[in-house]
Amino acid sequence: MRRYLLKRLGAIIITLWMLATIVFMLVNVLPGDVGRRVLGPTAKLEDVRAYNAKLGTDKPLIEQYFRSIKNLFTFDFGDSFQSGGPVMDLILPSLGRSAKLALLAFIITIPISIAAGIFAARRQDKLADRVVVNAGLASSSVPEFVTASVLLAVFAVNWKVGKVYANVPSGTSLFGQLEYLLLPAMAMVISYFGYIARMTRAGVITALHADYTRTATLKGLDSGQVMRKHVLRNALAPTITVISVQIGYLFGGIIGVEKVFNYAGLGTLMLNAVGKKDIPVLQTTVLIVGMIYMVSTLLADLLIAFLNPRVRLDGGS
Amino acid sequence: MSDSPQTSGTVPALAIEDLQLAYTVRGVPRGVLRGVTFHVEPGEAYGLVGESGCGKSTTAYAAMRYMPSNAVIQGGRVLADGQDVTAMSTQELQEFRMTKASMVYQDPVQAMNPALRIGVQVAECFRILGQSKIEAKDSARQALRRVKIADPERVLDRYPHELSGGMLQRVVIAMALAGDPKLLVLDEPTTGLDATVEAEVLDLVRDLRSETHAAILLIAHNLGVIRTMCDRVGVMYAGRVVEEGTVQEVFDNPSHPYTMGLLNSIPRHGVRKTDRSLFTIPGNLPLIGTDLPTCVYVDRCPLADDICRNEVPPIVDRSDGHWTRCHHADKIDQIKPPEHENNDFDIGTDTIVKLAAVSKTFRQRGNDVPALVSIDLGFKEGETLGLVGESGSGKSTLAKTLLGIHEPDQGGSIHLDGRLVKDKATDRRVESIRAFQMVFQNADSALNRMWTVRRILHRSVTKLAGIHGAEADKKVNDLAEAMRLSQRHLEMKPRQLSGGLKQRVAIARAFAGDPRIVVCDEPTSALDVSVQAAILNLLANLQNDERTSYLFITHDIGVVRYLSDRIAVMYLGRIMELGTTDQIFAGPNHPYTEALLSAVPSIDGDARPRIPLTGEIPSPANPPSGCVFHTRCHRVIMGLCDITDPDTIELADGHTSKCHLTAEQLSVPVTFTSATV
Amino acid sequence: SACGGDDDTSAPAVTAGGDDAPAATDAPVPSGGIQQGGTMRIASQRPGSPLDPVAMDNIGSYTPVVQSFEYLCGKGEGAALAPMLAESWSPNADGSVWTFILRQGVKWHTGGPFTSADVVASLGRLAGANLGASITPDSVKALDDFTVEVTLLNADGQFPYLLSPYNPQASITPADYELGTLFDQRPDGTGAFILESFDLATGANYTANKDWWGGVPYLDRLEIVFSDDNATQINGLLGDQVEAVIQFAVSDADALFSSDAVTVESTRGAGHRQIWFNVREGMFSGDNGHKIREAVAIGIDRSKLIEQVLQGRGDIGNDHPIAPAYEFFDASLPQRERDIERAKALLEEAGVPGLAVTMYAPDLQEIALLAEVVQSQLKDIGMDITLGVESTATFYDRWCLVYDSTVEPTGCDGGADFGIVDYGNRGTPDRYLVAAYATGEWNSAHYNSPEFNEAVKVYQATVDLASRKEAIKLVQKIAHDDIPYVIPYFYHTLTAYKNNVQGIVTTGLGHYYCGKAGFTA
Amino acid sequence: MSEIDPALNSGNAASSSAAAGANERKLARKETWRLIRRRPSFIIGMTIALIWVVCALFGNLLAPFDPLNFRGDLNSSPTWSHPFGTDKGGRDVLSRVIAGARDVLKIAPIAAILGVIGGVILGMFMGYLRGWFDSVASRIVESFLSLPVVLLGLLAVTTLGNSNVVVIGVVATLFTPVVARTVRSAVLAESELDYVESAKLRGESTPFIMFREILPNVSGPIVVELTVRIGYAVFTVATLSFLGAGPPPPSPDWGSQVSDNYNSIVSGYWWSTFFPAMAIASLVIAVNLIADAVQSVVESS
Ligand SMILES: Nc1ncnc2c1ncn2[C@@H]1O[C@H](COP(=O)(O)OP(=O)(O)OP(=O)(O)O)[C@@H](O)[C@H]1O
Ligand SMILES: Nc1ncnc2c1ncn2[C@@H]1O[C@H](COP(=O)(O)OP(=O)(O)OP(=O)(O)O)[C@@H](O)[C@H]1O
Ligand SMILES: [Mg+2]
Ligand SMILES: [Mg+2]
Repeated sequence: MRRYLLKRLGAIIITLWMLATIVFMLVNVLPGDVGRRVLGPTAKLEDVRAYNAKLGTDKPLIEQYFRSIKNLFTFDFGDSFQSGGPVMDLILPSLGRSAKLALLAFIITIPISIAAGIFAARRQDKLADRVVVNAGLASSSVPEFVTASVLLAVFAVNWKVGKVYANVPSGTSLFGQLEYLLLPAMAMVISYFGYIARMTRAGVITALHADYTRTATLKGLDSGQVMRKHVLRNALAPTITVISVQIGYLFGGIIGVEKVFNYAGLGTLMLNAVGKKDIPVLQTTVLIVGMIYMVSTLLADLLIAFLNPRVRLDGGS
Repeated sequence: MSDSPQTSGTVPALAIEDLQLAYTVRGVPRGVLRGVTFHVEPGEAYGLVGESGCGKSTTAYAAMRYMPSNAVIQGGRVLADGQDVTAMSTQELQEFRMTKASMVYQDPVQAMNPALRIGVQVAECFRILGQSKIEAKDSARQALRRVKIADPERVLDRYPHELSGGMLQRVVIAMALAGDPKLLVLDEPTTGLDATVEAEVLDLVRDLRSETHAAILLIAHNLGVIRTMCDRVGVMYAGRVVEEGTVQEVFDNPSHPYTMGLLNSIPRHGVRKTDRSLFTIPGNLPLIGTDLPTCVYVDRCPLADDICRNEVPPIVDRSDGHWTRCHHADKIDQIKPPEHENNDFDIGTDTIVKLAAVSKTFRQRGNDVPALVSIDLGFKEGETLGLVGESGSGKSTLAKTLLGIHEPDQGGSIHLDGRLVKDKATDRRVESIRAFQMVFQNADSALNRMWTVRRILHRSVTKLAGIHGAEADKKVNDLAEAMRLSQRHLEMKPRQLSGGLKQRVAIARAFAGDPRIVVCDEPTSALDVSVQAAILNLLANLQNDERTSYLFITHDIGVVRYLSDRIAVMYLGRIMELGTTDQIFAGPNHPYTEALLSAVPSIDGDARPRIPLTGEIPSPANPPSGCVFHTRCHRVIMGLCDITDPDTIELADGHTSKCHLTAEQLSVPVTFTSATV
Repeated sequence: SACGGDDDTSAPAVTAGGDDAPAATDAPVPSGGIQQGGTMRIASQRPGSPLDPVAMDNIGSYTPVVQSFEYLCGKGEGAALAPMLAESWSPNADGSVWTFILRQGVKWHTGGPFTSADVVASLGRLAGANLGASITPDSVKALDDFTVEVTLLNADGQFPYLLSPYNPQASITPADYELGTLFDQRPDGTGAFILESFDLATGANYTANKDWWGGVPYLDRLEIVFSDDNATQINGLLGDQVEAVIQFAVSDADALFSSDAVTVESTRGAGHRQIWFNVREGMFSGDNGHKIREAVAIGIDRSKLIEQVLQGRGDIGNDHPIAPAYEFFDASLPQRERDIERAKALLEEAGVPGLAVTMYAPDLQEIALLAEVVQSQLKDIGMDITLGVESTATFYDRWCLVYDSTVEPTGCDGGADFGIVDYGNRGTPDRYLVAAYATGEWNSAHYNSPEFNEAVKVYQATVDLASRKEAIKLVQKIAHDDIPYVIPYFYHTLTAYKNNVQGIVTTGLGHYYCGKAGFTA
Repeated sequence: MSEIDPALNSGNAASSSAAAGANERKLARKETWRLIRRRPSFIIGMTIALIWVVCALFGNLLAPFDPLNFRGDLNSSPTWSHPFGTDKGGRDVLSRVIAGARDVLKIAPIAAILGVIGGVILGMFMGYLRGWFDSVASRIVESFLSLPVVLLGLLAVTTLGNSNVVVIGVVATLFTPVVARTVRSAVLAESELDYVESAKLRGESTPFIMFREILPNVSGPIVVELTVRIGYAVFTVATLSFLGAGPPPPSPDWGSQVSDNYNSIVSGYWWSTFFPAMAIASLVIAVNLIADAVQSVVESS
């Protein structure tokens, strides 16, 4: 187990390094040098030079590259071009907000979609199953910004249920926060319901057809016990994987929802950083989202290993 | 349609009466069971045999009323202890499964929930009987002890993947016995297990049977298993029992052409390839849903005539309780085995392929796994060397090393016609590549699913025979003919072919060039006995014609005896014994061979003392000191065997053994106490 | 974005003052109905650069800063200036020396008194930056604690505009405020609101400055809520999460026009879109080029454009940058009308019937829509226009063509022969005339007419309305006749607030003052 | 299909012609097709998709009005002459939705196909060669997967400009690692099979084994991946346009229509957003329905 963990962590570090390299390459093909980009097209040459010298962006690319990798591993992410302050001061609160929203969305999505998936699997090929499968398909086919806009227009603006801006004013009670976060969370729920429900369904169907389920039934267990004790534990592995992958996306992929609800999460931050060419912010957020993705897939794998000891043996030690 | 059931005074543990069952496929119900009738008396062991797909499992699951959702019972009854299983409520059914009837399945690894500890799964059987957690845990411990698991505490704490197949099957049996069932249904409980493990599981079932007096319905492919385990046997064909009687009667005096075919396809009574070809049954089992109004076997029966085609065969009583359903039960002796096409198995004198000190060490997670240890072997032209040994003993590794799929460790060498060949197949010269070919166990995986048979053969011909164009086309046709594949088959993709045909294609491919040695790694273990016989005949005939050498790997002692000229016995990557087939079967043997041979259940009904192999096979990564077999040896001499690795000694001319014991010492029979695991 | 070119660092933002009346801002006059108390939330664009009062360059950044930092001169009625930190100012005879009398009793948020030292230091900082062309650090002298004298490098009759909100970087900061200090690091101003917290992600919160020289503000608190586009700002207003949205594009405002809960104010202004032609070289230059330019100018249907692109909220343009909203606008110049036949004929004459050409434009506010409508209208005269609508970043990058730090910037010439670019609202047209329409750094048309430059000089030298009116006539006419660019319209800027909001003062540049704002019952 | 046993029945049924065999092969392919075609999800999906394909091909003939031209009232609600209403530029929404199909169908399938080709090649090498190549490539693939697709897209479009070619290139590049991962695991499983070993024993070259032996056998997952990817491509392009990084105007592509108009929903002008949004959804759903059908048939055969 420890070996496995170490191996995975090593892989994560290497992946992060690659990620940093990719991002470095991407931002360095942006036209114009950094100082020029930040100070604008009419800034004086000497100012641009001074700015570049201050940031070190006048050095050869390879040197900048090594410096940026070094900074990454020393947690020195630099200052934002937009705020002038440390990048982390911008990212951490946004990260927190994104996490809060993602958490709420997950708290709603996971039970609903897993329940729907199980429900459908137990009625495989019956009407109820088709309804769930196709509703899932439809819900994950509508881009989340569309769902978000509709929810916003119908609920927040027309019926004054929920808020137009999802940013929660400080000091709002936990329950009061719901009013702000529920609509964007619902947009995410609708988008992810389909994936998770369909995955769960597939996993449950596979497990229902497995030999051990037969054994359990022939022991004399009733179908509820079979489902709870034998099927679910094995069926949830693919679901967990899907969820873990979605976590990464929830932090950065739901830019559309954040944009519609003017929510100051990581998505908005990134969108802004792209627009304003705020490279330090961009680089760091990308790395953080990548890290979240990797850590959540690692956690998912560990959870799967916990649920299914066979994986534990295959994967490590 | 109805058979006349045997009537008796007591209520049978299981009585299946004219059961007709169909599976709905694409909306159409297709008949699988066409009126199955038999019964199992309390305490009796009843065997059910028949080709794959004839409906054995369907019958077994029907007895438990566990059927796929597309199954439809179209008629008949299933009575368990007098109660109609098909009419039970959900509640009653649960109760029935808990306490009255249990089942043991093929593939115990799949049958256990991989995510739960053994303890949880066993205890669960007792929990549903109403026991408290602590009671159930205790009962679970006892249940494991009952199935002769020596260290239940440890096993209860394990997950299924941490236990061997044999151990798991014991656990499944323990779970099956939890409710003290009156009926135990075993569906191929030992298929896929090693012969030695199989023997232990069967011993266990036999012991438990006398202890619990449960009735047993045993389904098995292996007729030897049925013979040694059952009182009565029913032979099933196309969803019908066609012959029934005591095992002696049926196995020694088969009265149905089908039974006859099945039994005679198996190399029995020590028959060798030099004696005669094997029986086969032509054609295939009819597809499910086929309309079979008269005799179900008529299309494949060598005795079939107009009456068979027009009239339902009557039940013909042969002796007390032994009946058959055949118009021509009395003409059964007319069925004769086929003759060899050419009968001189001529073995050359020169060693064509030689392995010298070949070792193979895998690296796995940082550990060295020596899978082969210093193997020396030679093959003569036209000779078959049989290779046997428990699972994991290194047979396939030896084969693949020979073929250049695995690279042997430094120091070993492989020679072809006295010339050293390169280690890796991809480095070998064309002639060497062509000289070494292989027939795999699983033809499904060995043939490219997306290629037609013609393309497969054509490609092999161009690469292995080095010919092109029209010449190659002709060679493909010739090959096909030699393998008895039709032109039609040539245009098919593998999945359109039956298992036997696929294996023929694989053999054809191996023979596309002019191979000097063909490795056959369990080429028939996935096939029905009759198809196996056809393949063995084909291999024998090819060898006869082409004077090819074989390295023949198998678990089936009967098959290896039939086909091999010499036999090597492997254990933990070492050759423990090597000799001619006669030498190996006559003994005296290496203790390992002794144990291995004693484990084989005989169809012929001769009882041999079983020599149990105690404990599990050690991991090759960490082999025992001294003689690697000493941990499981019944003749172990502590202080010697556990310290010194024995040399290979010659027991007789060309008969070697890697053991401290001499031939004389080995011929003394051993007595041993019944061992537990 | 709310103010055309002001919202992007690379946009051709021109921020200078003039002495002439800009569009009238119909700021609601504080009335007796305003109640004490309350929190006002205003949706604003997110700052695009650090809140360095001296270096900030976009509306998103001005907005939070000006709530605390004030100018010497404030915004008065219309385009006039009003006293702010300076109570009065006066030039010497030729306008080369200005004396400012400062307001007494003003306190910094941290409690210290505001004096001439602060002004001297602030202007000194600006001499190295934004006001470099007008003053040096030595130009500013404190005559006493509350009198400052500024000696200009060149005489300028309109200098106070450069020390007013029309030049947002010119705010007065404490004497020891180091160059480069960010507002959110040291929010120590004199204004009506004291910064409480600032978060680039969400917004800025202020409490009222009870010691404000203008009196105790009505509001207790002010919250600026950041968002990235007009759509979310407007949604916020409709969804009751903000009380006001200041200056937004009409293209996003549909929802507001139909809402009863909201008052929308439409302000005429000088902000416009310029369809430029490269008149120096290429197909649009020379006599032939003039024909093509004229064909385009009479090929478009301006009223329809205003209808479709602005929903009627704009003044018709006549191909010169003088908006009808300016007091001195000369209406006597005949309005160019659509004439398809003649346009076709002109193209024919120029030898390019069915001319195919690419028109570049940034994807900003209504500009993409404008480009599409122009494209479809010019189809009627046989022109086949391919659109090169690009993200603002791409567009301005290409437009300004200064990518590296090895060359001195040469200005933004459009990088293309034909395109549309945005100009934000200005209090006076001077900067348009100088920077963009003559030889300045935003001259994408490469228009360089000695005649025109002379006319502009004459206009700039004027001191009274009548002479200015007279001077502008020629400016308008030359531009109109030469057609280096087509100006289809001057758009109105919109401000919307809840019906119970009063007293927000908007500057026409996108920022606003809330010192006298509040809620009615 | 029955086994002809040599021992007793020496191949009398063996002499059917090769033509019959070819026929059989065709039949097998037809059978797969038939199975796919029979699925209701395929029929529905295909119908919807075909409608959009027709719109893409003949949009200019079908559209009642010029999708780019301005006429009539702004924001008029659906009427008989404008069944989908008009947008804030007074353009006919129906015509724009019809015309928008072309942009999507020009970009999404090409991007998906390119991505799948790239993914297949990469995945093939990773799965077959394994070793250091696989380790390095896996890390790169993993780092791409850990990035939000949309963000990478935005970044690339900002960098390279938003032409159709760039959008196609970006989406294809983003799909390559995803597809590569699927193909890799299919190839890994496939190269465990004995036919690969048997090809080696025949002395086949590595490229031959990869592309002639293995590739056809992983075509199932590849076809599934392709259909699924087309759906994602539609989705991704729409999202990129919504965020301002889609195909450039005046293309009436659905994503930018939604993006341009979504804020009018609050004014009650739902139609100018609703219909393009539904167009996106319907096409994604259609492609997914097709993918579902293909997948279940491919996986069950
Ligand atoms: N759910 C099902 N739907 C359709 N056909 C089925 C189903 N289950 C089994 N069959 C078919 O019914 C026939 C009988 O199957 P069954 O499993 O009873 O055979 P068996 O005698 O146990 O064979 P084996 O020795 O291979 O286990 C086979 O042809 C099988 O393919
Ligand atoms: N690629 C490999 N890497 C590591 N260990 C291996 C590898 N292949 C085989 N082994 C190990 O080598 C030993 C011999 O395996 P091999 O497959 O040769 O046994 P076998 O006799 O063919 O068994 P079976 O009868 O089950 O086919 C086993 O312990 C196996 O785990
Ligand atoms: Mg079976
Ligand atoms: Mg093997």
